[in-house]
Amino acid sequence: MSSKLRHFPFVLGTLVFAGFLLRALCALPPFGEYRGAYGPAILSTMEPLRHAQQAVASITFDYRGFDTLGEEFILFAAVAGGLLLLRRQESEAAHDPVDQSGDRGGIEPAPAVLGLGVLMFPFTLLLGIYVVLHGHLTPGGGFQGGVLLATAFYYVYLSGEYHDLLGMSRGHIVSHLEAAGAAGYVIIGLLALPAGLHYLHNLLPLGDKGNLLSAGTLPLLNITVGTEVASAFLLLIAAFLRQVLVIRREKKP
Amino acid sequence: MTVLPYLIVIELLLVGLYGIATSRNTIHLVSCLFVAQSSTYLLLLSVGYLRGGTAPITDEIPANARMVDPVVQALTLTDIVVGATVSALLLAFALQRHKLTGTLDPRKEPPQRG
Amino acid sequence: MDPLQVGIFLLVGASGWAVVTTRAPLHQSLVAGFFGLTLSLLFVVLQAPDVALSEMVVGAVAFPLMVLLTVAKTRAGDGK
Amino acid sequence: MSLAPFPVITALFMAALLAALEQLSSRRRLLDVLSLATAMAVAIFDWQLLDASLAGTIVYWFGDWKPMGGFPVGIAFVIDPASAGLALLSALLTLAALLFSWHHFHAVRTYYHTLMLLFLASLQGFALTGDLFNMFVFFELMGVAAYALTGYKIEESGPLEGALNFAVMNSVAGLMVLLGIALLYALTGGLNLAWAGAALSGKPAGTAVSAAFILLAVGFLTKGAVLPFHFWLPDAHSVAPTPASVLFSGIMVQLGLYAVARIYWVVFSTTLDPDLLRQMLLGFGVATALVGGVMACLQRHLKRLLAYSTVSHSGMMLAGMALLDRRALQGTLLYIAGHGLVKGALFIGTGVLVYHHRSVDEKELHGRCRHLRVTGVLFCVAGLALSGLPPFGTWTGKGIIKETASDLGYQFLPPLLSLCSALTAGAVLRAAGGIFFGLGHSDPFSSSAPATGEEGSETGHSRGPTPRIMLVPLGLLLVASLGVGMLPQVQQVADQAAGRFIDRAAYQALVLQGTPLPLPRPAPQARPGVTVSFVTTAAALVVAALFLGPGPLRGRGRESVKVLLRGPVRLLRRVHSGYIGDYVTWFICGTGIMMALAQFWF
Repeated sequence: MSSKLRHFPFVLGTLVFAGFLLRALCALPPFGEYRGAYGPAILSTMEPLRHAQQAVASITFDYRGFDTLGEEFILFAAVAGGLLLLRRQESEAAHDPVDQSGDRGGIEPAPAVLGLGVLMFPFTLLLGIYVVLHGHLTPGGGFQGGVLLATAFYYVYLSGEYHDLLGMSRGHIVSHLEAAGAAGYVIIGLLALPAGLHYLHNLLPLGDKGNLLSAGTLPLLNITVGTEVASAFLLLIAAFLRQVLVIRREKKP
Repeated sequence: MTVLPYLIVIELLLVGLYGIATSRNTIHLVSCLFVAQSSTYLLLLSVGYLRGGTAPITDEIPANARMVDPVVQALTLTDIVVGATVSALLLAFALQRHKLTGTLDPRKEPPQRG
Repeated sequence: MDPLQVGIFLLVGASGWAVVTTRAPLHQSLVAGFFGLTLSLLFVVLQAPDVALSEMVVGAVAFPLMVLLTVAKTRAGDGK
Repeated sequence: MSLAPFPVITALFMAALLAALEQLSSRRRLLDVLSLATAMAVAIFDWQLLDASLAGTIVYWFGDWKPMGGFPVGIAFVIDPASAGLALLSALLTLAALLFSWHHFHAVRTYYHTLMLLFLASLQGFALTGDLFNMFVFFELMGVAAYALTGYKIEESGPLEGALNFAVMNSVAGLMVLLGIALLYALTGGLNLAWAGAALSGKPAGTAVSAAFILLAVGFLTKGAVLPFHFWLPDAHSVAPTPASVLFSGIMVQLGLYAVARIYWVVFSTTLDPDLLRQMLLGFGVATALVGGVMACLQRHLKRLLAYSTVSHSGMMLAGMALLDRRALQGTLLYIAGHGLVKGALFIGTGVLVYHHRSVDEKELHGRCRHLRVTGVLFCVAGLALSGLPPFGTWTGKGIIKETASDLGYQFLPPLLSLCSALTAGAVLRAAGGIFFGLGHSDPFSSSAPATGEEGSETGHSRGPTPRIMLVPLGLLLVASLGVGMLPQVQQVADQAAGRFIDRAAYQALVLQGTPLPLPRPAPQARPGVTVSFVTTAAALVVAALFLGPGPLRGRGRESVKVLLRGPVRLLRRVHSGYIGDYVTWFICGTGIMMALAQFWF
């Protein structure tokens, strides 16, 4: 289709679609007036039944924990797929990229950037760990904390030490951690089965509401997800990074 | 005024789809998909919003406080992860295709048609 | 709806538009980062701190970072 | 201890385990054995579940979150014979695909096996779940694994392009599903299918309800490759590695249709007007079947030909489902099983060609595969089975659909279905005749574009005879398809599945209250007639002969026929432009049309 011809059906289809979608959305309860049964059912049961205070975490890891298992494996599949796709093509040089100073646009990291990186690394690392561990108490959790953890390692890159970073992410430790995080979730779910309970039943001692060790398996699941997510993002972004480094090295005469 | 959230949802969705339909660059296309995807986050959260409600965390909050719906928030969380992972894969496709053909334009010589 | 919500909704709509109309991928990744930020702001206003935090780490950091890296790679390739 | 969660979690756990085997030096065979064992275990679990579900539908609440006062707060697997049967089919096809890849498949590190197992897990979860959002999660897992498998061969631009189109279209479809979920959640306050159905029942169909259904349907019909949403399928299926194509065409597409059927019957069947919905879906189904059939005849890239035939057959299944009738649904379920097994066999047959000649181009391979006798014969048998030759599973399935359609007063449907079957099977037989027996020569309408002939990297060296282990799954799939057609037990199971499928009240009572209602009484079973099926098969042979032998497409008549057909053929080809922007445009148009129809009618 020529590009003008392409616009006409698109605009027409869009107008029809948008009109009816808007009509449908206006038939919903108005914004701010929601009265569904699901939310209240959870808000009223999570404290007595699970000693939990964070409804979103309770839903993600307890009431609808099976969804999160699937979600974790979506990320796992994306990492397997991403690494598969970003493997080196046969035409590309078979050996690893070598760190060459001045490679990155010809600029050495400014001292300020280096300082910032060094400073931010432990800070972000701690923040990530905190967010993972307190996922069942405060906003955040395994997923958000996991990405923060991965980000922490990218401050290492910012401060110029990306050789270390690549070396680390290529090693087996990270991919093992990733697999362990994913498998861990499956295994924690299995714990309930010998007791004659259903899969993913939250059977650990519930503890006191508001404590770090409370809400049964929630903190444990948060940790497994945090591990998986942190290593997944580390692997994914390192795969992209490696692509950039390979080509830059090739450009050098 | 209460229609505004829904209007924005539709706007993001259609603008994103328009971007995909007319994109001449795969990386641009992925960002457009990201915009279209965010319309679903917005719709889910708007659907579950309660006027004057607080975040669904019962720590230090009067017992009879109104809270917004936590379920849609959990769904949105999942959705965000899904969106990010798909974007990563799409970028990987774009990158490798660029290596082979030297172009990011999806309209340039699609190898299969008809 | 209070004016703050209205304002942020409009901001999100406008920045979403801006992401699509910015055709240069490098600039677009920055605009997309900004869009992610406004989204997470909106989620805070909608009382969804969990979602806001994820949108912040994904939409404003991880996603633009991946786009930036892809742009860097494909640009470097153009020189061939 | 209930087996319900095991099909999914076994596959997920093994996927994680395989990924961790990375640094083992001699891991290839270990990976093969472990993944085969996993697929086998999953198949056994599914078999047990199917067996158990025949006595009564199984409801399994994850985390023991049983409904509180009738409101489902957790996620449930609802396992009835239909869902267990589809899960079993997907496990069997995975088993066949993994068996095929045993020999010389070029596996990169551990990724191929990991992704196949994740794909298997997603198919299982998608079929078994009774929760709308959980369905979406498995939909996306299926997607992510499938995109990566499609783009497996990064050394060629075709797979990358196909995977990109696949991923973008399916992500847009996912968007629509999620918008539909949000609408339905706003309307009913729940995500469980049974709950949503109970909350909607008795209410008048408003714009919001019909929009929710259309959004969900559009999303899943994209997976099901129905007409304006089907463009991604040929691009993706024709470039994916053979084992992945087996799963894509054999079960993934059909699960999209299954989702639409499930959501309609459990959630919307009391609210939407069935007559109008029937007409709409029938229209889309027939159009898909026709376009797919014609496009299949125009291909010379064998995998792409098979992909278009999948489009066509998906349209036929949609038409069968759209009759909204118990017996037609029984036929559709049988047809899904019969077709999936045959299509899997055909893809494995092309995989053997890739193994020997690194090409799937009909023109290039013409007459070069005479030495592959076993493969040739099996391939032809599969081609005949595709047309619905008795006693294959395709025959019972399609026969039942046709007879029901006539009974319901849709006289036009049986001849149309026969025509499309003849077209697709004719195209396959034409290709087989040329490739394996050297009949005729290049066909008059072959395109020059899609056949790149670069199929090198899938397998290693390829001297000597075809390895047995490649032919075993090919033969087994055909035997299984024969079994689907011949065993009366299969027909009874399909009848029970269909009866359970459309019984909304029983489903709701069981899921929400835990009270089992009496099972539907088995309907009287009769074998569909064989005459029509033989006629269809003969027609397929005629189509193949038209292309291969002397006739109107050859000799003097040829030019005039060509001139006559050139216009429509060129139009069809240009519509399938391979450009993602066009696909999205068609997607929006199709959604707009469906929305408009739904809002004016329902």
